[in-house]
Amino acid sequence: MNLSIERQANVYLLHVEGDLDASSSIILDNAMQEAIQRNEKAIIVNCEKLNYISSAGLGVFMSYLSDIEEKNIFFALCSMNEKVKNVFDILGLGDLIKYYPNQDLALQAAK
Amino acid sequence: MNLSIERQANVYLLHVEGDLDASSSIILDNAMQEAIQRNEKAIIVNCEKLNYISSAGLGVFMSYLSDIEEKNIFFALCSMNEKVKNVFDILGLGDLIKYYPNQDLALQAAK
Amino acid sequence: MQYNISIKAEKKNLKKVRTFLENIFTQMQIPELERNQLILVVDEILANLIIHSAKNDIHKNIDVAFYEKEGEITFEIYDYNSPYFDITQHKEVNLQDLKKQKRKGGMGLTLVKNIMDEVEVYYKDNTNIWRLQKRLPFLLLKNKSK
Amino acid sequence: MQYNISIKAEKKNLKKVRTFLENIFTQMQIPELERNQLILVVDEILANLIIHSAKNDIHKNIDVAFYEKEGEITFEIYDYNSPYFDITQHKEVNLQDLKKQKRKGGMGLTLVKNIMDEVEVYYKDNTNIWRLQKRLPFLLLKNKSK
Ligand SMILES: Nc1ncnc2c1ncn2[C@@H]1O[C@H](COP(=O)(O)OP(=O)(O)O)[C@@H](O)[C@H]1O
Ligand SMILES: Nc1ncnc2c1ncn2[C@@H]1O[C@H](COP(=O)(O)OP(=O)(O)O)[C@@H](O)[C@H]1O
Repeated sequence: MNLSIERQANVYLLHVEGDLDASSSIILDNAMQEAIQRNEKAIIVNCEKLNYISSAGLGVFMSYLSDIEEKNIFFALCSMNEKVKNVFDILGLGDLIKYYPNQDLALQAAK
Repeated sequence: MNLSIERQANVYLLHVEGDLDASSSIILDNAMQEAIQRNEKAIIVNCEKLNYISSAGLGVFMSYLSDIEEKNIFFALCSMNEKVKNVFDILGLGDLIKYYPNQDLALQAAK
Repeated sequence: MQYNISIKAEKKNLKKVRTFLENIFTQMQIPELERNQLILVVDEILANLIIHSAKNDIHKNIDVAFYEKEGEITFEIYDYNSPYFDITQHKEVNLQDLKKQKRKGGMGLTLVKNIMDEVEVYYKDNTNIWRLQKRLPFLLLKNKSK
Repeated sequence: MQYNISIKAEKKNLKKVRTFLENIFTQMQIPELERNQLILVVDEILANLIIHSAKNDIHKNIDVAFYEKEGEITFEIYDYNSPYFDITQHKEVNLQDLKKQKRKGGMGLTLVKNIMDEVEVYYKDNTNIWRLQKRLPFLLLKNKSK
């Protein structure tokens, strides 16, 4: 898997690419930790190029939700493909993590 | 596998397509038998669309070589892809069966 | 037709198993979403076994068997490296608890149970055999139309 | 990583095994000609076993195992349906004889022996185990460059 970071105004945009499984989730973990430590106002994870996610990948997001709430950071995922969204939905993660079908909607919500 | 028959002047052209293995070689066998019984002057098997051949497929040609010789039929294969030609070559079948890289050359030789 | 794949307990092999299954399921014309769910299920169990049971010891083996019969997909995963794992004791994850505990894991088996129709573990010859089954009725229709 | 495929002794399963191997070899980036040769070898042995050993009895099983180790490809094919087959008695086919006899078969094992570096059959637990090996040194180079 590959990660890249993009800044848009006050938003820290994380683009994830490839497969996010038990082997690669550590990379995402480091990036999330780094983003939160920087005291960003808003973190959006763009999943457009994410091909696959397992519970190890989703678990990374779950483990930072409390910190994100404490620090009052806007946090959202966006642009999942159908397969990835399906896994997100099976676990009912939409109750805890904001999700937007595209990046523009996520950026608007972050304002 | 698929077979189709084409006539060009005095030549009986057999086009073979797909996979020629122990399961499908019976189809080729029937077609070869039919062609030989018709007392054709020349039989050319065009292998352009032949994806795969095993010894069962090549064995069909071998089993009719004597009949073909007796009946004085011109017989050749042509247009094999690299994989199919490689199998033909490993067995050294070029010593017994005429082979041409394309159909035009085979047709010329048949004249 | 039964397919088996035997791997060493290394996380980097997870991707290889996924590709292997993707090929088979594509050939079986299983649609993309179902294909992904089935692959996910095996990936989750293997990740668990690599981490919790084989403890990342790359000399340990794990075997995965797969077959389809009468419209039902069955996986059997053989774990030689753990005492009996009583899955009947496993409870559906509570997401609020997970969030509070800041845990990274804990959702895998819940996912698996939600996707499959049948998830059992039985213990035989010092081996935990995970048997996962899912009915895909459209496979039956396809076979009939042959 | 070891792959296995278990089939019923039916000629129509030959194509399935070929597709299965094609997928694995493509993933391993084995070039097309070598890929075809390796697939051919398994196809030839399986065809022999289906016809001569299992005698087209679709209730009989045949297993194929495949692994790669240090640049060497190994197939093991398990035939449960035949007495010991002494391959050391097999002689290279004579094409002129074949032609005279108008035989359709007889070239399979010659092909296999020409392609592989090692072809052995040993008998254990009422099973003929065909072990076929071929060194593909470029696989070693690829692994090293990782
Ligand atoms: N094969 C196993 N052997 C021992 N413990 C296991 C095994 N599989 C799962 N577990 C335990 O069951 C728990 C629940 O598994 P799971 O829902 O997949 O969560 P996780 O994502 O933490 O693996 C794991 O945290 C682990 O402690
Ligand atoms: N497993 C087997 N059991 C018994 N006989 C076999 C077996 N495999 C091959 N044979 C015999 O060995 C002969 C040579 O095999 P092969 O070169 O592959 O030719 P063919 O194309 O006729 O199978 C076959 O004709 C068959 O009589």
